[in-house]
Amino acid sequence: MAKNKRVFIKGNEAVAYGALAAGCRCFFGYPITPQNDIPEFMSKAIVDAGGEFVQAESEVAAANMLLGAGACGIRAMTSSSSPGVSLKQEAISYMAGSEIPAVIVNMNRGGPGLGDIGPSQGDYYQSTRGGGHGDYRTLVLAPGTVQEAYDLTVKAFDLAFKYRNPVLVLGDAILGQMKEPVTLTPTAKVPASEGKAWRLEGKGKRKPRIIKSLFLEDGALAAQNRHLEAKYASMAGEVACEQFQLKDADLVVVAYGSIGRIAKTAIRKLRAKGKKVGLFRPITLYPFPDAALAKLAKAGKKFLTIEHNLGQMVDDVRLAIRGLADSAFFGVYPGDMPAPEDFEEPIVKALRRKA
Amino acid sequence: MAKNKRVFIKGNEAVAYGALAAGCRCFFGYPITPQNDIPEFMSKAIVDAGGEFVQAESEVAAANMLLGAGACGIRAMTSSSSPGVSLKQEAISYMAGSEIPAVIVNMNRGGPGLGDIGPSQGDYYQSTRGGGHGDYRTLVLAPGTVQEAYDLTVKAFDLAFKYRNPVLVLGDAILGQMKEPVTLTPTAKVPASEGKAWRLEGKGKRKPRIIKSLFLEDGALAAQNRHLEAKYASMAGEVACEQFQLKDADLVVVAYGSIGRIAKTAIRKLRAKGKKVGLFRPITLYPFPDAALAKLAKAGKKFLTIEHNLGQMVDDVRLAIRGLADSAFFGVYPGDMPAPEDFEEPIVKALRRKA
Amino acid sequence: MSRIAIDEARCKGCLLCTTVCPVGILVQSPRFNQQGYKVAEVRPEDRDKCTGCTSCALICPDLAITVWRSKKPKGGA
Amino acid sequence: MSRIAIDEARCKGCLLCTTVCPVGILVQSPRFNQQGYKVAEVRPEDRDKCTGCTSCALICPDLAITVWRSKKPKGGA
Amino acid sequence: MAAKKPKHLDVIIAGFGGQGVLLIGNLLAYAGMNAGLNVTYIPVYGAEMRGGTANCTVILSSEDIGSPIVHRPQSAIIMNRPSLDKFQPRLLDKGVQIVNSSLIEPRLADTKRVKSVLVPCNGIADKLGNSRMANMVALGAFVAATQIVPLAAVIKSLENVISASYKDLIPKNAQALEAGAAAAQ
Amino acid sequence: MAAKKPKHLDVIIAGFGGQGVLLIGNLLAYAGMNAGLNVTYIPVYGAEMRGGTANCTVILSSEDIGSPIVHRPQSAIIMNRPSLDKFQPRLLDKGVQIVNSSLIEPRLADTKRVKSVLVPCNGIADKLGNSRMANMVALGAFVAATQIVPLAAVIKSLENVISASYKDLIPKNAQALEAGAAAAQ
Amino acid sequence: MSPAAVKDEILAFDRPEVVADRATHYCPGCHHGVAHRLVGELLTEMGLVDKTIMVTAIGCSVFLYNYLLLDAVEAPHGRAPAVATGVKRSRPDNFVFTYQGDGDLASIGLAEIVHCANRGERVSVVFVNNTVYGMTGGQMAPTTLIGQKTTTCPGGRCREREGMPIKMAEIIGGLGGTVFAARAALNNVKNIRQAKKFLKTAFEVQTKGLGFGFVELLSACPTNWKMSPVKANQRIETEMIPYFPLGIFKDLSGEGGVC
Amino acid sequence: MSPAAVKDEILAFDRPEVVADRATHYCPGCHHGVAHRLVGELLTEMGLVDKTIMVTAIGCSVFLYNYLLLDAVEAPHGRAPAVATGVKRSRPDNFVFTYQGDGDLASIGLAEIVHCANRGERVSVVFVNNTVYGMTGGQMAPTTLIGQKTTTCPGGRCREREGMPIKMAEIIGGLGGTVFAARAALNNVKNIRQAKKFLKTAFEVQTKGLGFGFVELLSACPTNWKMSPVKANQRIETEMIPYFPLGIFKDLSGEGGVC
Ligand SMILES: Cc1ncc(C[n+]2csc(CCOP(=O)(O)OP(=O)(O)O)c2C)c(N)n1
Ligand SMILES: Cc1ncc(C[n+]2csc(CCOP(=O)(O)OP(=O)(O)O)c2C)c(N)n1
Ligand code: SF4
Ligand code: SF4
Ligand code: SF4
Ligand code: SF4
Ligand code: SF4
Ligand code: SF4
Ligand SMILES: [Mg+2]
Ligand SMILES: [Mg+2]
Repeated sequence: MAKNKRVFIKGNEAVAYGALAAGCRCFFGYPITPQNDIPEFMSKAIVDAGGEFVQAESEVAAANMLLGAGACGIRAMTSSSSPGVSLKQEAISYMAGSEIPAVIVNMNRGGPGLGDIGPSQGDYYQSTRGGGHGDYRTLVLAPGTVQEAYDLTVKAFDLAFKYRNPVLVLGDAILGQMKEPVTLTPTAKVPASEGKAWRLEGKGKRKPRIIKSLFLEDGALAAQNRHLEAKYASMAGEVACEQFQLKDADLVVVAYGSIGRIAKTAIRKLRAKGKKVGLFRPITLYPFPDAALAKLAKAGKKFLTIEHNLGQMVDDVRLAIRGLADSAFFGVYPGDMPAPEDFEEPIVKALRRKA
Repeated sequence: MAKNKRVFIKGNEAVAYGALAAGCRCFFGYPITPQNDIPEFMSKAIVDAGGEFVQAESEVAAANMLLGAGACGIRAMTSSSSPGVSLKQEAISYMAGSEIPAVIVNMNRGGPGLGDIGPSQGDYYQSTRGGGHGDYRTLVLAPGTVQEAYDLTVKAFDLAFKYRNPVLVLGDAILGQMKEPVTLTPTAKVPASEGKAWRLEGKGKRKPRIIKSLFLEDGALAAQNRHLEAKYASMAGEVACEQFQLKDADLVVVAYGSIGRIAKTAIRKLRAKGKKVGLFRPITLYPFPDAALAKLAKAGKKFLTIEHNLGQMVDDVRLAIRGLADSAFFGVYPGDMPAPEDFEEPIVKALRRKA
Repeated sequence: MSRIAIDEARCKGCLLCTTVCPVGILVQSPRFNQQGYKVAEVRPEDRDKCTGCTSCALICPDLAITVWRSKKPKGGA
Repeated sequence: MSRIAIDEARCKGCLLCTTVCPVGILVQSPRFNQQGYKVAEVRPEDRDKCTGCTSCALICPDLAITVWRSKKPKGGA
Repeated sequence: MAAKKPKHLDVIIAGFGGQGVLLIGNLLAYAGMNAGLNVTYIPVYGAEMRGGTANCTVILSSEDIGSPIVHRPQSAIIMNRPSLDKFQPRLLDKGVQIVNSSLIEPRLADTKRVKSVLVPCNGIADKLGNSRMANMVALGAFVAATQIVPLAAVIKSLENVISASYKDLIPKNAQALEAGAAAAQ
Repeated sequence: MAAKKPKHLDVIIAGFGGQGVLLIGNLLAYAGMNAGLNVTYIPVYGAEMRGGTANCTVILSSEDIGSPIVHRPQSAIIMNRPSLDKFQPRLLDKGVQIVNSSLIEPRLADTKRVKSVLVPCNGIADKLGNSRMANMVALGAFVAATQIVPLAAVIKSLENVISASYKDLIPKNAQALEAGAAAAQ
Repeated sequence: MSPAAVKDEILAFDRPEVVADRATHYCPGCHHGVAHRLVGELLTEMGLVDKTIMVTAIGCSVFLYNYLLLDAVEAPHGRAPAVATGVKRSRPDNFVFTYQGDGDLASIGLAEIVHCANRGERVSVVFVNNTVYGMTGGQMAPTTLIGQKTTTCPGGRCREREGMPIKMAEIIGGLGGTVFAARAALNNVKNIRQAKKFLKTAFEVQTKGLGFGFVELLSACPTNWKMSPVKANQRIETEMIPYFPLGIFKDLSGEGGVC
Repeated sequence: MSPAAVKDEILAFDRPEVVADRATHYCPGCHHGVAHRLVGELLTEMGLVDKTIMVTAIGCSVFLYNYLLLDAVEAPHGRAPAVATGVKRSRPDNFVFTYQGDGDLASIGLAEIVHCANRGERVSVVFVNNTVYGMTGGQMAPTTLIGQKTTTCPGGRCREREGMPIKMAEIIGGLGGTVFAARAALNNVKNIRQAKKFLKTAFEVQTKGLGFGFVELLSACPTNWKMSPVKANQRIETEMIPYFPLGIFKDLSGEGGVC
């Protein structure tokens, strides 16, 4: 790939480009709208790049192929959308439990059930709380632009290996289908030594390595959970967010992903009318940017969380600012397509509300 | 079953007895420790009672068999433990989305991944937030005694049909394996008319009925989500909790299920030493007993949440009392077996902490 | 006399019927329907050639064809 | 002379080896090992009957049996 | 629109599935990008995967773009009657729309609340020898009417949206764009 | 323990897999239940599903029972050496333990911090003609030593834990219980 | 809609009432419409309409309930046989069938169909094999033929990398619980008649309580094959049938099934 | 441990190094131990120990990594073939095998094994069929024989309700990507020798890059069959082999596989 080339591509394509730029070697997928561009693109591109593409028999299988590749210390990924991601939950829990690096993309569509194929943020809980069983966390990156879809996919691979942990890239049908110009970065050289300390490659002359999540010996599982807890805590430094016109704002609108950028337009319009509102857009959903929000709360600002669901991230906002402030909530129902106009009234209302 | 018979049985058996008492007609299961007593018992008992037992090929299949039976308006259930429940998430999302009544039992074991077969409360998030995709909620009942395992299983069927919604019974390896005396209630006569307004039974001379979660027409999915949201709100009246020695307590220990009863012993011991502590044990995890907690917070009490995980329900406690108080947290790591002794020090520490 | 009727609103112009008519009277018409499909037809002059064999109806994926058969043996109408 | 050695700590007393010995010298001993299993044995008087055929070792699920075969043809020792 | 103050234009382009509305949406976006603007493009993302109508939204702006979705657009390119019914009422007051008068009765175009530029796109394209280029005619007209990007930038961007194997069609498309621009003057 | 003040006793019963410790745990629990007490029973729930040691915890109480799990029990029935090593140190000060002196060297039993009742369970059972009833001997001794339920209640509860097809064994088991009780006096 | 019947005419072919009188969303020449009609005709002829519970799958036929006017439940992708098991066990007196595509049945739902058949559930399965994921835009299916280009095997399916197309009727026919398994095609009148005969046997196997019945229908997806409907029908004859032979792979319907 | 070798003796049978020198957790007479040893011997003899990546499954053999000293990854229940696919695609030069039980492979993991075989993944599968879920306490498996009592079919498996035991070697043998599929038994010396031969061919099919190799091993679970080990071995002969015939169901190893 040429250096810093600029292309005009869909969010789905940006994810695929990002994966290739990050040195992704294996892609395991299963068709589902609205992310089909990713496997379709990969079925040729990753093979051309010398990697492997497998259309798995199901999302369950795709996630488990990913588990196998990750255990080998290979950069690998899978992508899907909501119902398909539900099917991956057991494997994600296993990957977290056995500390396998992996990148999982979810282009969130409307639910519950089969729902529709439009955008939604209904999978926030599943993504950030672990839809699978047990105590585990995945890093969750929520791009708001096609450029971010690219950049954060690249970053997802780095984080996955840095923490030996699954990383989720959480977009939606809007991000997947929209096109924007994207500046491509040069393809990373994955160091040959990546994962050398733990990856499987045949034992050779060293001791055998076992990658597993079963811990039956007395105290072993507790120790593993303690270790994982410390690891999750250590991820706090990875928080990222966009803060837009917050300095003098009376009201902080908290919104992520596509909804964040739609809210931004609403905020611009309201600023033009003299309303003191700003945007806080979490880019990492886990770790959640608690501290930055708490700082804003300490400064006495009000909060409104806007999501494309019935209210999920608002829990994290409220927890982040607890004891300091509370957050109002405005939700667009999955199935409806939100536009900036829809947010103006709720924002004005929240602005008027007593702190 | 004789009237009000008293038996000495395991929690797992109590669930099975409860299901039969509730008129459960179909059981779909797949073996997994620590809940195997349930399918094993059912494989004979439900057949003897004229019902159907199917050992499904997987948890995915079991959950979907349940979906089919529920769509027919038949009282049916499945049971599993953590990894198996992860595999059911897609189907649970579908059942919620298509408003199918169903009872799902999770005898929580240690995770993440394969983890161990000991007790854990690591699946609280998955159970209460929906591990599946989209905005949906299942009622979650968390028995703390074998009697409750029986009673709440009976209740689960009633609630499932009352709300046309999946209901989760969330126990753990302790509850599943321990024995206590249980008073059995007479088997309910399920009214032949149950679900008559919507169940599938062949169209006969009426219009066809369609049970589905796909809503592609403009606004249809949003309308369904709005409808579901209202339904979830209407469940608030089902909240249940145990309050033990809270009147004069300075500190409220919040704990559910087996941990709740273990905490109770610790509290008794501390009361004997003159410590003013009490127990708040949520019995419904969804709907969560927010209001009762808020009332205690308003009374100026301090809070300590104890769980057998890294901290999950504590989010709900903090959200319930936000603006009024905060909750400390003490977690036993899954993999460790908690005993009352372990809780005394954290409770005393929380009691000393400034409000 | 046997005959068919094509529901032009339903026809999607796939032309499968044209491949099975034993007497070759089904052809593409020059007409587009509201869905934008160029529908199939039996030209007026061919109408009485229909044998009522129902082949066209059997292969039509859109149930656009209804067939009537004369009660008498074919030549009797 | 061929012979076998049974690792009594490993033997689980399943007796599968006793069913395959062509010369029938493997039998249950009266001894329990630490795991509580009644181990198999070749009685001292039968030791030199072993042909070194390895059947017992092949069927032993617990790798409790080691077999040595004499280098010379059987009768030569 | 003046050249020096911040530029911002959003447009909904709508028509039948086969009319090439997504293609000109892409082309306009490329032109904007090549002209140094920020751009977003999003196709309608509806239930029906097959047949029916199609539309897309393109935003061009000298500032960074928030929402890629616009409920009430500043401008529109309307290629058929159902699209007019749907989007004309949503157009902002004083918005600009190109209306394909080959397929839409001119009297249906609002000329009071908004500025309607009637262009017989199919007719003009037919005259150029290929009625399939009606979409290019419409885009040419749009660019002329809004001045959001120079026509030359659009023509130059044709190579971005027309695949290599159809390169020989570029001059014809350029002609159609020009004819559309001329018709909108 | 006095009869009138609130009763509460927890016990850990431990031994080899085949020694029937879960059976006497159940029996004790039934006896408690039949005597009108609240009871809980929980088997050890460990990693190994096959072989090895087994233990269970039984709690009997006139109040409702909180934790079914006890780390430091008031009493214990110790059927073999590994169980002594594991549970004797955990016994509360002044706790009571029945120690199966047939399999455990008597000198290993702590007689200072706790009260140890040494009973040659296998020996006594052997004398009664069935060494498999060592567990019943131990339970008989335990009931006699703690007085938590009347021995008669335990004997009466045998029918709850011995399946119908083995009913003829009940008298033998009762005998073993009685012999144990006698040995503990 | 149809001109009124003339005297001395009999209606030789018309839509059965159970088939909704409405346009479908299918592409021109798509065989789902044919399959729907056959099912609708048989349910009518066999008097099963009123007591049928239909289990729909996810695929282009996801709106089946809009076209066949029956009680219906929508199964998650691939899981229709499990859902049907739940339905049939709940309502043994009802007639229960699933209608599934090749992505649904042979890929993600393979375990479910095999075990449903192997258990001998008293349900019928209508399997529409069009060698491609129609609904999601033409990706490779387990039944995609060698050399066939799809959006996820753009160079054509390659035996070395993606294996051979899977023969479901044969696999299902090999299972213990199966009473009837057959394959037909929907590309010409003769094959359509055979398809109906097979479906009838499969349905009867259920109404007689014998066991599991399965019919694979080779079907065209002109859109994703990027062919005209007429060409697509020819492809079935020249490419599909040679690899997927038509016929009956198991028939115990005369022998009292597996009971 | 073994007495020191005496002069003029050769060691005719000893534990290969790759098999850990430790007691297993298996019940007396459990055939997992035999299967482990055969695999360990072959990997040693074929020089594959250093480059093997083993994919373990959930079942009684879940601790396989404690007994075979190899690089290993633990797959979720049933998914070992998918995990192995990921491993092999990542490390094509390594030797990759899965070791799975009948509940794992033939029930929950059916779709994964069939598609792994059908894709012709260059992996080897060791399938231990003991007709029961051993680890979880003896529930019915898809391979449980008719009449066999288990904890979830306490009256014995019934054809009418639970269907027929599934024949995996035959099913796998019927798939396009399979190069070798066979069934052996571990109940006597002759059969054990045959098992080793079959495993060797299956492994060679991978080392030669030909495709997918599969060996089913009929094995005893005395504990859940509630039989002595000796009786259990007899049961294999008298009940299992008559239903699950031994032999090779597909062998293209001489024909260059599926490439
Ligand atoms: C769990 C899940 N994965 C993927 C999808 C997306 N999906 C919808 S239909 C379909 C495949 C359809 O193909 P097929 O079954 O062959 O039916 P056809 O459309 O060809 O008739 C897929 C993959 C889904 N809805 N759910
Ligand atoms: C998703 C999931 N479901 C169920 C289980 C429980 N489980 C563990 S092993 C096993 C079956 C083992 O049977 P088999 O594969 O035949 O192996 P065996 O023990 O007989 O060797 C099951 C169901 C699990 N660990 N994960
Ligand atoms: S009924 Fe037969 S003859 Fe008549 S038009 Fe149709 S195919 Fe032709
Ligand atoms: S087969 Fe039907 S849809 Fe196709 S052209 Fe003929 S009448 Fe029209
Ligand atoms: S090696 Fe052969 S002869 Fe010697 S003990 Fe073993 S089975 Fe018997
Ligand atoms: S086969 Fe092995 S384990 Fe079994 S009795 Fe013989 S030596 Fe012992
Ligand atoms: S995409 Fe294919 S299967 Fe789907 S409706 Fe169109 S032709 Fe039919
Ligand atoms: S339960 Fe069965 S399979 Fe498991 S170790 Fe014991 S004998 Fe072997
Ligand atoms: Mg298909
Ligand atoms: Mg097994």
